[in-house]
Amino acid sequence: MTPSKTKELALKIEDVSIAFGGLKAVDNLSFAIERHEIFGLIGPNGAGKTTIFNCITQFYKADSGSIHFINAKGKETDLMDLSVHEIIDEGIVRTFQNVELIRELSIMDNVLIGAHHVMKQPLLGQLFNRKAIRKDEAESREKAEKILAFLDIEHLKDLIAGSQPYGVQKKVEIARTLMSDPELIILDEPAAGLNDTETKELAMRIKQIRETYQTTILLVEHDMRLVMDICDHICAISFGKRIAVGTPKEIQSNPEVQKAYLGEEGELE
Amino acid sequence: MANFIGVFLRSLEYGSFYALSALSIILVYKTSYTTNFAQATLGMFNTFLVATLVMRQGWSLYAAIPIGIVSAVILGVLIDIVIIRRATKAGPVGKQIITLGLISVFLGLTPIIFGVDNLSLPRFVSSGTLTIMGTPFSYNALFNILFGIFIMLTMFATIQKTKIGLAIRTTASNETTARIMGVPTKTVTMAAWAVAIVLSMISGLMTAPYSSVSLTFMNDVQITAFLATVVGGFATFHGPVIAAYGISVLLNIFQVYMPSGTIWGKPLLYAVLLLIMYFKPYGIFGKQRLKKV
Amino acid sequence: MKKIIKNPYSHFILLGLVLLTLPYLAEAGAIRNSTVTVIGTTIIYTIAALGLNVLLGFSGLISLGTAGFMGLAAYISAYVTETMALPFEVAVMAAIGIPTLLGILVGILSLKFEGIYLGIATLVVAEILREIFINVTPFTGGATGALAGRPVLAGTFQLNRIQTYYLIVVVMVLIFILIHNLTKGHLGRALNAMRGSEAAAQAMGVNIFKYRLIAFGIATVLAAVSGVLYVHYVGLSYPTTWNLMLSLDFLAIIVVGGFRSIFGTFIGSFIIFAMSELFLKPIPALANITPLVKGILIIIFILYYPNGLANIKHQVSHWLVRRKGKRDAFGQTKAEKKNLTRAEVRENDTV
Amino acid sequence: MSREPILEIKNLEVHYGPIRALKAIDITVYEGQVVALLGANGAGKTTTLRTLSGVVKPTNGTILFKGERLDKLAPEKITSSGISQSPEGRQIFGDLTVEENLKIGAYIIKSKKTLQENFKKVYGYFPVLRERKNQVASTLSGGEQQMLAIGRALMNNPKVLLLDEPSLGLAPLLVKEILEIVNTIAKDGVTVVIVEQNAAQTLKIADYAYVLEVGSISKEGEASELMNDSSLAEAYLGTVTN
Amino acid sequence: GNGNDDTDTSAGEDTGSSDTETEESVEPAQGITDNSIKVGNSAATSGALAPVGSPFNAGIRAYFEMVNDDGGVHGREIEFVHTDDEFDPAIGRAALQTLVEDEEVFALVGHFGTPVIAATIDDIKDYGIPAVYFAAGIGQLYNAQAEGSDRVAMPVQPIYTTEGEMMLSRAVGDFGAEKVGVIYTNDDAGLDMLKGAEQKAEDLGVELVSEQVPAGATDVSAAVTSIVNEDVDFVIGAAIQNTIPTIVKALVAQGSTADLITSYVNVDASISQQIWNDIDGQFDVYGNGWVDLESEESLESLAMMNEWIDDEYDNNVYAMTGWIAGHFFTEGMDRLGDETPTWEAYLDAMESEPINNPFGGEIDFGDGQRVGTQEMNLSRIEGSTEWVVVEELKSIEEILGNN
Ligand SMILES: Nc1ncnc2c1ncn2[C@@H]1O[C@H](COP(=O)(O)OP(=O)(O)OP(=O)(O)O)[C@@H](O)[C@H]1O
Ligand SMILES: Nc1ncnc2c1ncn2[C@@H]1O[C@H](COP(=O)(O)OP(=O)(O)OP(=O)(O)O)[C@@H](O)[C@H]1O
Ligand SMILES: [Mg+2]
Ligand SMILES: [Mg+2]
Repeated sequence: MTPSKTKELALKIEDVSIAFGGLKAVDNLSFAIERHEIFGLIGPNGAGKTTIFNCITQFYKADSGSIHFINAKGKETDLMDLSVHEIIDEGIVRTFQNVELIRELSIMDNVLIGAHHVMKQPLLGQLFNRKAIRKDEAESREKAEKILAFLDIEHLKDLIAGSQPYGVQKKVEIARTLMSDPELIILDEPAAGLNDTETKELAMRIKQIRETYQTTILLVEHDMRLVMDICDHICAISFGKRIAVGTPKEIQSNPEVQKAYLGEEGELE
Repeated sequence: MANFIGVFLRSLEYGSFYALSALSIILVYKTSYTTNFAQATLGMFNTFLVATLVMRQGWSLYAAIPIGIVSAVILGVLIDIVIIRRATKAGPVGKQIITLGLISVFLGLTPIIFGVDNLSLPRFVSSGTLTIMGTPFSYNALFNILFGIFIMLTMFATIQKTKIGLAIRTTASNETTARIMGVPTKTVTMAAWAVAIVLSMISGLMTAPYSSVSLTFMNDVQITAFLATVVGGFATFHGPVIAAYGISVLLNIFQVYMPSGTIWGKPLLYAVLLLIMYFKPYGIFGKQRLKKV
Repeated sequence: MKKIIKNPYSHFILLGLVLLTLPYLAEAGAIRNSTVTVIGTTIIYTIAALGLNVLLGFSGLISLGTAGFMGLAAYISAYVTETMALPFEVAVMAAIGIPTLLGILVGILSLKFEGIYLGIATLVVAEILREIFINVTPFTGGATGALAGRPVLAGTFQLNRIQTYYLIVVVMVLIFILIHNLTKGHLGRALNAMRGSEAAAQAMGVNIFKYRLIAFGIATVLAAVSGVLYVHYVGLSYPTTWNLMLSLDFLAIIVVGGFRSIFGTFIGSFIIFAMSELFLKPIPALANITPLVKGILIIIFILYYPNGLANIKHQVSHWLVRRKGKRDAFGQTKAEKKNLTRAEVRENDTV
Repeated sequence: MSREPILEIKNLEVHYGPIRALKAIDITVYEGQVVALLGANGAGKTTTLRTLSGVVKPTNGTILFKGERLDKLAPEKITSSGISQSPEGRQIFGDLTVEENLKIGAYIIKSKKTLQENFKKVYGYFPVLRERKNQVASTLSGGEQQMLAIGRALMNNPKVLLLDEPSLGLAPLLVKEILEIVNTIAKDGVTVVIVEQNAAQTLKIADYAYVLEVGSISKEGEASELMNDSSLAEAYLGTVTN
Repeated sequence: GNGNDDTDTSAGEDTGSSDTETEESVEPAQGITDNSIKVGNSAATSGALAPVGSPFNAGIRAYFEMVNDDGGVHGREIEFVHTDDEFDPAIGRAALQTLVEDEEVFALVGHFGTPVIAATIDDIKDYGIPAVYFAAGIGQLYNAQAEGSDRVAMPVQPIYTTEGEMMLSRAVGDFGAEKVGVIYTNDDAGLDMLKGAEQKAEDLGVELVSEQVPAGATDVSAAVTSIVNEDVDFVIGAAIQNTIPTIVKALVAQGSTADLITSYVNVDASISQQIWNDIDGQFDVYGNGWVDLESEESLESLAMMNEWIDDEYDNNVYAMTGWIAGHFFTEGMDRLGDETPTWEAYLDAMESEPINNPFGGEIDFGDGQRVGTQEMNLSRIEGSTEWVVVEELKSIEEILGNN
């Protein structure tokens, strides 16, 4: 489970800043993520974690700095040149802090949306429901079922997403990311609203995802047990600035992190 | 110049009609989160009532107006209780179509109750003309401008000075949560419908003396009022009002001063409004709603 | 056999076949002759409404300009066939092509607008078109409107009234099938995603710009097809026909019938455009109050079927299953669960 | 602590259509107590709170607030009588500013002075909200929104405060702070009903707790007792070891 | 009409029109039995046009009731069927089909409204069914010498273009105007009247300025301003129904003093009532008329109508036009006498000699003339419900001859 020794980089964030009015939400932030690692981003509320996710996925355009992604083939892309919907083509896919599902559709249909960019279907082909299209659809469905089974929610696939408990909805979001054959999955507070048992199970799933789907994972989470348990590296930020990067152990014992974020006693042992 | 003053003042008068209707639309939009396409029809219905009392029963206009207001309020309350309140699952477009249904209902009902003939209505100020810089201008027109502005200022003051404004905004934003905060959203919505229909009727009472009380006499006013709400922005109350006056002035200027203005003035106005909307998609006074994920 | 029943195409084709029998029924005296004409017009309106359903139901984009685009196509087709005396097929291409280009232009504008702002912006476009219909007399016939005859196919086959009706039914079935194909798969999901959560859609690679254009494109193509059929079936494009009330009627169709439902669109169209003619007016007690009755019915339908009459079929199956279905741990059947969740989740629609 | 029941839930049953979300539960809350509702996802915790605040109407059973029937009242009446809620999913008014959100929380407060005091109190608990008072609420960070939701519930001097997962999305330090705030409030005589996923920490500040399991109460007891109940720990609370 | 060659064989076959084509046929046309004649119309009896459509239909019905009370026409009672077409061409076209194919009426009496007439006129000709009286004055109905199937359409009301010519001729002939302003609505009535006025102005070499207002507009002040600025001698209000009071009131408000003439459609107490107080002597308002309310004959007809019609529609002009429609149809039937009532025979009877209008004047359909009323009188508002005739019925030539 340790990151590969070669230390291939997957994502390079360099000197990224963004301000809203007078507020510097992200302030000259830099960090780098190695391929195939689980990387945690932590920090107090309003530190800029979601904002940096939004910058990576181009929902926000950073005021300055650079964000580069190096894919499995070694091709480096400046993400800032892309628009939001092109990000997934690079293999980067995310979930949202406040679940973003199509509430009135079934779980299956929600998950299938994740396959949007891998299904290159011409409009005319769809219009006439060509055989190739039907095959493509059937394959996607099969794939979705596998993913749902992997996340233990296959039995719910025909139910309407919007009336499911929060925990299920979060899983659907994760399932949706897996449909797109991602190289980098970005998770924003995946354990929010889960109880301790469920959080433990989620931790295990995230690790499994990395193995099964051969991906890199970047996550924000306030549940320290989860973060410390599964992350290879952690970056702690406060007021948009980096205060520490390191292994969970290093971060946990970092006095600055304790002061800004964890609390003095470092409540977990 | 005299000519221009005349054009300008007349535009202001019509501006008042549009502004009152626009306010009516905004009130309903902000509380029921729907565009009330029946605004003109409901105004028409109550204007018919007043006109019937005046023309057929020989009442004085001033005696008939309170009856009209009572009827408008009752209508607003009924519409809210019988229909809008039950339409919680209908969604905004569904509610719009409910207002379309209301148009049909009141277009059907009006001739049954008031007969098929068009009626007319006397002005608020029956006579007297004043000459402003060489242009004749009736006291009634002046009254319409001032009274319209008075009503609107009273409304603004009520909304600003009391919690009503906030209550209205939260009702539109998230009704359930507003109720948890103690906002009596049902009363707010009901009152908004009642006031909205009263405003439509006042707009109708002002317009009617210049045309006639027919089933469709307010349709034109409504379309302009819709444009005003969008150009001014649904976010504020003052935006649509100012836009209503602006549109009225602009339309008349195009129509009077442009060659073939009465033919192409309106399409030109529409094109200009489209342009304004393009650059200010949330209205001149509206702010872009920020989206954060 | 079961496969045929399940195949959605067969449903559309079946509906088409039923509709094709109407002229025979009329001839046999089982229904009125005019019923065929009324249903023909209803189908024409269904086509335009279906376009709006793709736009609003799937993509969440509202248009109050459907009537304007439909009218534009009607005028163009009348002009090309009558004034320019060009073949029907040429007219069809021009009458679909030009409005669609305009529709796509509006689609570009639409990126700026949301909800009711988009609604009114499209209304403004339609109002400009209406001023043009009235005032550009050489092209539109002005206030008396533009006349057109029934279609002449391939320059030789002059269709009569009944044949034109057959043509309309066939076009409807084809469009139903094509729209079914488009919306049940990739495109439909992308549009759904765009409506449900623009952010999620973008993150999943949906190009909002492109899909908004596609949605507007489909809506205008269908409005245009509808306009062409209208003018050659009704024989006249009259300028005041293409007003806001007609656009609102199209909205009413999809609300009453059901968002995202092809059959719902047909049912809605029937309620809005045929119900009065076929059921209310023939009843003497109602003949004089049809608008009142129609209005009340619309309101009642929306109050009791907020998700559209197309959902009656869920209700029926709910009811059937309830009588003999198995109940799970919560004491509910599968069908119940499905209905319920459908009803509980509020439409996330615009405006 | 007085032994007057302030809230009495008897035989409460709630349906969402045919779904039976609560199956005849009984809960008694005494004045000044902090009562925790625990349980797995979908157990019915939120439903209980929503029924208390009147948003959901029970199909059966009664709720008494200081001896008076509550279950038939409209939500706004319930709020006026002194019950305040920080709902699940925050439910802030996204297009209003922070300050307006707080002001609406104090909708039932008539006195200007009390209003000012409450602003001061809430800004005292969450200084970031004062800094952001003119920011449009939907652009707040997740945690800031959560603070706003809690702050808003505190704005009308409630007698009973209903908190639905108040720690959701909050940083560890703040979670502790929130729990401390709850403690302080309770000391001031406010009764608190709190729903939390983080059972261990919640039980630390709670007096009494109920555990819900698919719509029924499977366990209840003094918080201190429950904390040491190992079967419970394994089944619902995850392995909470201290 | 461009759709003339659009033959509708399948529809024609089962309608009985073939009866009229086989020469020695003794079978009566459809809708006729030994003791009844079925006729019908579709008209807008709901919605914005109901104030016109409802009294119009009541007038037709009242006339037939009177006839039936008197034993019908040669022993046949007239049965009148009606359906509301909502002023919608699509509904109107289906309604026509209901009437002709399902109800199998003998003739259409009082076909109503421009859009419906325009959409159905070719169908009517294809059916070959007689259509007496059109409640609209669109140019398509005008035909100086109708032949073949064109003969079936028999307009009675003045054609709007004719009226436009008439109004301009009045302005020049009766009022000596040299510069005429036209305020017209952007509907068929306004535009056609403008067209007529423009033609005549060119013939006569007088200056004409025109401004458009939307039909049913609330704010017409800009158009009025432009006309007032032009300092015209005389104003033509080429607008019908709701719009004309709006125009008059705006003219008053802007201090116009030129006299105004408007369409016969507006010559009704309901209109004078709406503007009498406003005009207040500032200028005179005239209206064309094709019925002469002051003649003995008219007063008798009016009294008769008031006796038979719902009280609600007493003295209503639109009801009077319905009454006229009923009269014209019945006149043709009456002339048939014992002859087998076929469509062909009916048309011949209608054309055989001019038909008197119960409210004055006459129409001649002879030699295929389909030109509507060509003579009009002139009346002036002299009280809130008073239109007083100031000039008797005259043709355009007669008016200009005065000059
Ligand atoms: N669009 C915006 N406009 C104004 N301010 C914004 C906007 N987006 C974010 N902010 C502010 O930027 C700061 C960083 O927000 P962000 O959502 O990144 O925080 P976060 O680290 O994810 O916090 P949390 O853990 O609470 O979710 C916050 O103070 C927030 O209020
Ligand atoms: N609006 C609704 N429509 C239909 N079913 C609902 C609705 N709200 C809740 N439910 C169902 O009621 C049951 C109880 O839900 P509730 O939200 O009370 O659970 P909870 O204990 O708060 O769970 P969580 O920990 O996920 O917040 C669940 O099965 C849920 O799916
Ligand atoms: Mg965040
Ligand atoms: Mg919950």
